[in-house]
Amino acid sequence: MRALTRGLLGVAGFLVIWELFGRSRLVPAEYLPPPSVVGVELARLLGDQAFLRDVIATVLALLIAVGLSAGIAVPLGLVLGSVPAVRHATRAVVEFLRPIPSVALIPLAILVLGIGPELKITLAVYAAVWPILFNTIYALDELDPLLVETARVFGTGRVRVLFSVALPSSLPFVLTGIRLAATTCLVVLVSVELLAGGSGGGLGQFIMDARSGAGRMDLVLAGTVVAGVIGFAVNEGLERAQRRWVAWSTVTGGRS
Amino acid sequence: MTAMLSVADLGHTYQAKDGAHTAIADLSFTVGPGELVCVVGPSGCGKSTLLRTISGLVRPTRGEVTLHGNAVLGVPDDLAVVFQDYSRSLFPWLSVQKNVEFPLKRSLGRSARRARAAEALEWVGLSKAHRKYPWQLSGGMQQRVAIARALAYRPALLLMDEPFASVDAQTRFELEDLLLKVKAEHDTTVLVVTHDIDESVYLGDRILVLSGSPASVVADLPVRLPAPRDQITTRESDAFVGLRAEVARLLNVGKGSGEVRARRKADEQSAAKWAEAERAEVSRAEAEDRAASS
Amino acid sequence: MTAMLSVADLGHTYQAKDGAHTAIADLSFTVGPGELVCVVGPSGCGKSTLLRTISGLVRPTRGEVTLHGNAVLGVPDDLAVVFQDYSRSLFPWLSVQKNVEFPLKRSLGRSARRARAAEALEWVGLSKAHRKYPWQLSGGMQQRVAIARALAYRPALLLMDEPFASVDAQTRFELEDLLLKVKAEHDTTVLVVTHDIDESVYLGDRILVLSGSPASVVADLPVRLPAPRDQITTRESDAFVGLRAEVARLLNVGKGSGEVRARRKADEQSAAKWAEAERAEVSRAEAEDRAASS
Amino acid sequence: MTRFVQRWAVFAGLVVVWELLTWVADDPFFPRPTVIAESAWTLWLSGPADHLFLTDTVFEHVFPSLGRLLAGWGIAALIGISLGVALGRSAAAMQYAGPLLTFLRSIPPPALVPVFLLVFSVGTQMQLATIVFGVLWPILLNSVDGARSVDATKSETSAVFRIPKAQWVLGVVLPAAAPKIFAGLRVSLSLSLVLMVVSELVGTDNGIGSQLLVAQREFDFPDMWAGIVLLGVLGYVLNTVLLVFERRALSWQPKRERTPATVEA
Amino acid sequence: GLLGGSTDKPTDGAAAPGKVEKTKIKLGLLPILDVASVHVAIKKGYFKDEGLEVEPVSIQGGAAAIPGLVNGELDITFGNWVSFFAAQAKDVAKGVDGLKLINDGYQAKPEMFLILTGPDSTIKSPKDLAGKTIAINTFKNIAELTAKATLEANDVDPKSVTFKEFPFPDMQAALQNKTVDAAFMVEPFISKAQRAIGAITVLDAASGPTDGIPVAGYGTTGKFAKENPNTVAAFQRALTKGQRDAADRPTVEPLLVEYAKVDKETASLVHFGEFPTTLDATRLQRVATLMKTYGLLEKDFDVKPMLVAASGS
Ligand SMILES: Nc1ncnc2c1ncn2[C@@H]1O[C@H](COP(=O)(O)OP(=O)(O)OP(=O)(O)O)[C@@H](O)[C@H]1O
Ligand SMILES: Nc1ncnc2c1ncn2[C@@H]1O[C@H](COP(=O)(O)OP(=O)(O)OP(=O)(O)O)[C@@H](O)[C@H]1O
Ligand SMILES: [Mg+2]
Ligand SMILES: [Mg+2]
Repeated sequence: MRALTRGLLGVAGFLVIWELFGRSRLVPAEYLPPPSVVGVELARLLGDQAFLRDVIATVLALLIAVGLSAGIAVPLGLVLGSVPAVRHATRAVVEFLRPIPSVALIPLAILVLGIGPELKITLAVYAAVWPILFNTIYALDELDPLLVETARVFGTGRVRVLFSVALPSSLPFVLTGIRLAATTCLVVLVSVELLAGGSGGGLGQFIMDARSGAGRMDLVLAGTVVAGVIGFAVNEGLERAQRRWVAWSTVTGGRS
Repeated sequence: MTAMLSVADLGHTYQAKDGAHTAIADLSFTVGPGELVCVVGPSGCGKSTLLRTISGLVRPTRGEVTLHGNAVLGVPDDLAVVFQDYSRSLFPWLSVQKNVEFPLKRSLGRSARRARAAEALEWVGLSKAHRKYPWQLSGGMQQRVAIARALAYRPALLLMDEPFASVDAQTRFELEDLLLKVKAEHDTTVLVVTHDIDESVYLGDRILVLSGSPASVVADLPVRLPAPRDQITTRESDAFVGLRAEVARLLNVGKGSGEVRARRKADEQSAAKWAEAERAEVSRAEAEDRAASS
Repeated sequence: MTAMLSVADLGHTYQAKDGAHTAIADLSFTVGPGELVCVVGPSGCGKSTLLRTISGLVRPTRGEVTLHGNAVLGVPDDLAVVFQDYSRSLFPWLSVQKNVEFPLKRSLGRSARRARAAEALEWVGLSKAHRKYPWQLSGGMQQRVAIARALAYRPALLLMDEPFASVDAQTRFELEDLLLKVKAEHDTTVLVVTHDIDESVYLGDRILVLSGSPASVVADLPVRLPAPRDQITTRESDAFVGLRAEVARLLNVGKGSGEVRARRKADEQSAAKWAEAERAEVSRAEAEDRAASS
Repeated sequence: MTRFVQRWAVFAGLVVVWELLTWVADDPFFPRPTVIAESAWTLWLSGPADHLFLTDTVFEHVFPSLGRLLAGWGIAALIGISLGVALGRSAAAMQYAGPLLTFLRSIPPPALVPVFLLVFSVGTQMQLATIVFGVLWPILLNSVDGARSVDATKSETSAVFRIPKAQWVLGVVLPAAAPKIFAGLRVSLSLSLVLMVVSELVGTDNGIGSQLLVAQREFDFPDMWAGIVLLGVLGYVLNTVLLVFERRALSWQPKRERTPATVEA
Repeated sequence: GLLGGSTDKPTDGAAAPGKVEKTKIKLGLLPILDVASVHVAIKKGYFKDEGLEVEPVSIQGGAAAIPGLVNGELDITFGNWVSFFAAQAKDVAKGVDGLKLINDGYQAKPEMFLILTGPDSTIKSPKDLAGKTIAINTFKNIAELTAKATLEANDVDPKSVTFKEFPFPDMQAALQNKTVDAAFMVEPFISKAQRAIGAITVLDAASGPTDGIPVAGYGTTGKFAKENPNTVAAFQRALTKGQRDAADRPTVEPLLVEYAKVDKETASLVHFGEFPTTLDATRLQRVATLMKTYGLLEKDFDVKPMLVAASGS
């Protein structure tokens, strides 16, 4: 509870600074409307069916994308993290692929995937896989060998060691990777909606329309705030899971 | 008696960036089925390394370990280990009970597993802590969880690395008797590394005395004490006292012979030189400081 | 003798999701400057918790610890601890020497630090391992590094939690004598938690016997043995043997009295009930299995 | 050595497969690797000898982009690690700042471009801001996680010996968190290449990203693919350099290779 | 085609009015003024009258639209001529029988492509633009072409000018904080910038050599045109009606507020371009020529084969 009030205080502080900044004559209110203006616009939007449909489209795509990224990256990370040969063999390819920006892939992706939601979900997954993958691999590197040895000595097979020792022990850090990936997914989804259009609606499309039509910054920021809130909600959910599933790590780590 | 476990010409050298370190020089011994062998030897001589090679976690650089007549290449079946670093060998995300159940998953159903775990935890006096997590336990309790886990597994070969180091004297006695009882009941072969000479005599059917680093066998003493041992009467017996003195003497004498002693000598000399050099460096630095400040 | 350390009405209860656990019931004692007090008590009774409260790592839920007459709120100055979980208390990214030097950075220059570390490592017989990393050492060697670190720090108050648990008998003797020597030279006040009754008698100026969980003081025995102690003659003396028996008796007797015993009884009953229920559950499940398969 | 062969054999194999596939498909969107290599050659490596055979394009577009990339990543690393360690060690600070950071993290940079434009007037500054804002998060979050997960016994040891704040942070928290921080740095490094391209969507007339996007719009697919390959090469090289540092920084780790599958080896 | 039910009818331009082959059309659109006519035609039911159901799909410029066309994700798309020609010249759509142009969409008029500066700028005439930085929306596109052509016509060497890419919505801010010296804008941003910061026109980029230059239109693939001649014809007819009606301000203004999210005031101020009702090869060829001049096309390019002449109107 106290954590929540503190968090709200933090956000409130940010809003106050934004409000002051927006109200000061430093920047024209047109480009940076203060939260009071954006808030009114936002409240209006929340009653707007079309806007809500956009939001729902984005949230659904987000959930799918996060699920897919984790589903792909965690097992892959377990394999790459535990079989050095595979890791070395794929390193060149992986390091080559990672820096390729989604933006550059858009036309090719459209060609292959079409303009539907598959496009943005694929691009989001492409971007979000990396933090999970790397966090999984690094967590495995930090795995206490004695835990593995203990399991091996009691006749535990490789696969089970992977899933009942390596995975739980790296779970805290993997979950951090998933939290990172969740917001990465959101950012890419909205950006692709924003840059590629199509993609079956979504928050990004709303922002693009608001921007490219006539530069309605109040609408843009309202949409952005909603993106932030979605990100916060997803992150909070994952943090809850983290607190429940891996309570042990915070105690063994943070006891002081 | 055919050998259950046999260690032949075993040697192990750890490779490190700054030169290799030979932990085990040359070890050969055998252990019969149902035997309890205690291993004693100075700190850092290579006892834990020996257990690691027997359990197949480390491939020895020389020689061979055979179990039931088969060379140990991977981790053999039917083996349990209580590690010296017990606290790190417990899974922090599992409760005490789940930790004990962990190795049983492969072979037993849910309820059988729970019963075994409950039984083993009762043996080591931790029934009431079964729901706690390892970090909520004291050091000695953690060690007992590790012991319970190994016992619940009912291995054919049980390796224990200083298993009672962190428990109080009274509990230690109880655990020693527990080990003897379990061993007798299930005909388990046991190898116990211990620093407590009394314990080695009390527990062992045989005592293996190792030399200082790198380890080699100094003596392999049979313990001829009557079978149902008792903490009070056995420890008071003359045979016990005599053996205890013998082991203590061997451990001191065993601190080096021949080649090994020569090598240790060299090591010590170089170490002494390092300490000497450090000291010289310090005086120099201090002299400089003094010169600078005056 | 004025008290250097005084513990008054100390109590500590750990909070957990599934109920609280009282580790220390009510402890009061004082330690004079330069005194060496040994603390013995059954496993899990709260000794480590006691050391944590004295070192200011844990704020006790009840009572007070005062050091030099000041209440301990944070971690006091001039204090060193050898943790029971020594292997975790070493920094894996520092070499042995750097580990020993680490706490000296605040107060000493580079060369003085190096000299101190070299000296302390020589004391514990690890001169030649000074360049190694903790994971390259055996358990006993790691423990000796932790001891060396604490000694090199030259604290006014030294707290040691089963500091010699992982070293062999011979090394243990040497380290005991080392501790006595260092204590005498630097007039250090020392609190040693140990499970070895002989050790407590040999080392201590006083022995504090604690009851089983939750801890309370069962006895506070002065050790009246001649000052320069000797591993052989002291241990053979009648006074030594008598005291040892006394401590052993107290530890057994101390396993509960009055209220505490009643509470333990209740605990044990509920634990027994759990084990019983588990067993019943198992028979039920097995019966079902049989029914299903037939 | 074998690792080297392993790695490049797989890579070369994939390139060959790609060549064959594109040759069969004969799709203008997917030119053959040989064609791409040719484009790359004319774009970047056909310059005069006194410029090390680098073309003007390299000096006009590649180097400025690289500069911004490294600067952005460096700034993000600095902010991410220091802020992350601070937040990781202070539960209260994390409670205050956590939701706000999550909120900021979820904001898509393209939506903020107008705001950045206002706050950071000049082009490079704005691009830097975009890169920093985008790549900060993996470093920050992983640093928080790393700092938080310092083993309790180690923090107690430091507390007991009254290790001064600076030594505690530099000598205990950072080394303990280092593996996690490096995971973040590695993710971020590649991400900064991505954001370099994104940042060149607006307000530039030079840069790899802007070139790539122009090629894309002009349907000059070999050039566009050459750009993608260049990003891949840069990513690989930068990553390799970072790995060298990482190996050095984490050399204390016992046998980095000892993972579940290799216990017996 | 497998799914198109290949009728193999001769498609020599004017297909006889008949049943449309495909009733549901996915149409790529941008949320800009240029496509007002489509929205008019939808609103007034012109597509419905022809038996067509148009599903607008938001796209982002030609680079995204043409792959969409190629893989059949879009049936018809709006796009600027430069993109269509460049794509055709690079033979990007060779797998689907090239690109076909079916309707003209938008054509420049004076006051529509303006290079603006801030009110306090030292740039007073086109000549002052020499050596300055100008914001344009996309490199190598109609904006750059017309800007270069008109600069040259005003004796300014286009090579001396630095172009920087900014999306239209961001140009006003870039002008105001002097990130750029001038900005190439279109409506409604021109009106907005004039109203909000008092931006001043320096040069009309749709004048002189570029007077009335065609901007954008509607295209499809050769394959689609061949397989669905009636559909294309129907589309052409319906859109032509929309184009015609789009010239009428009162019809268009409320639509702008709706689909382009322009506020009412701005909507009432914007200058519209021309909405041509015929597709004319000579006119479009001007764009191709400009592209050749400024190096966007390597060879001469004939636009005529790309056109699918309208029928029945
Ligand atoms: N991973 C390693 N790398 C390098 N050297 C090692 C490693 N593990 C152990 N050693 C060295 O091998 C020697 C034997 O170690 P081992 O742990 O087997 O000793 P031990 O007999 O178990 O000692 P203790 O009784 O103190 O636990 C020691 O000198 C130690 O420094
Ligand atoms: N963090 C914790 N949370 C909950 N309970 C704890 C925690 N730490 C210790 N305990 C409980 O407190 C009691 C005392 O623990 P402590 O570690 O002080 O025992 P000890 O006397 O040091 O035992 P040992 O000799 O086995 O090390 C134990 O019953 C233990 O379960
Ligand atoms: Mg050992
Ligand atoms: Mg303890």
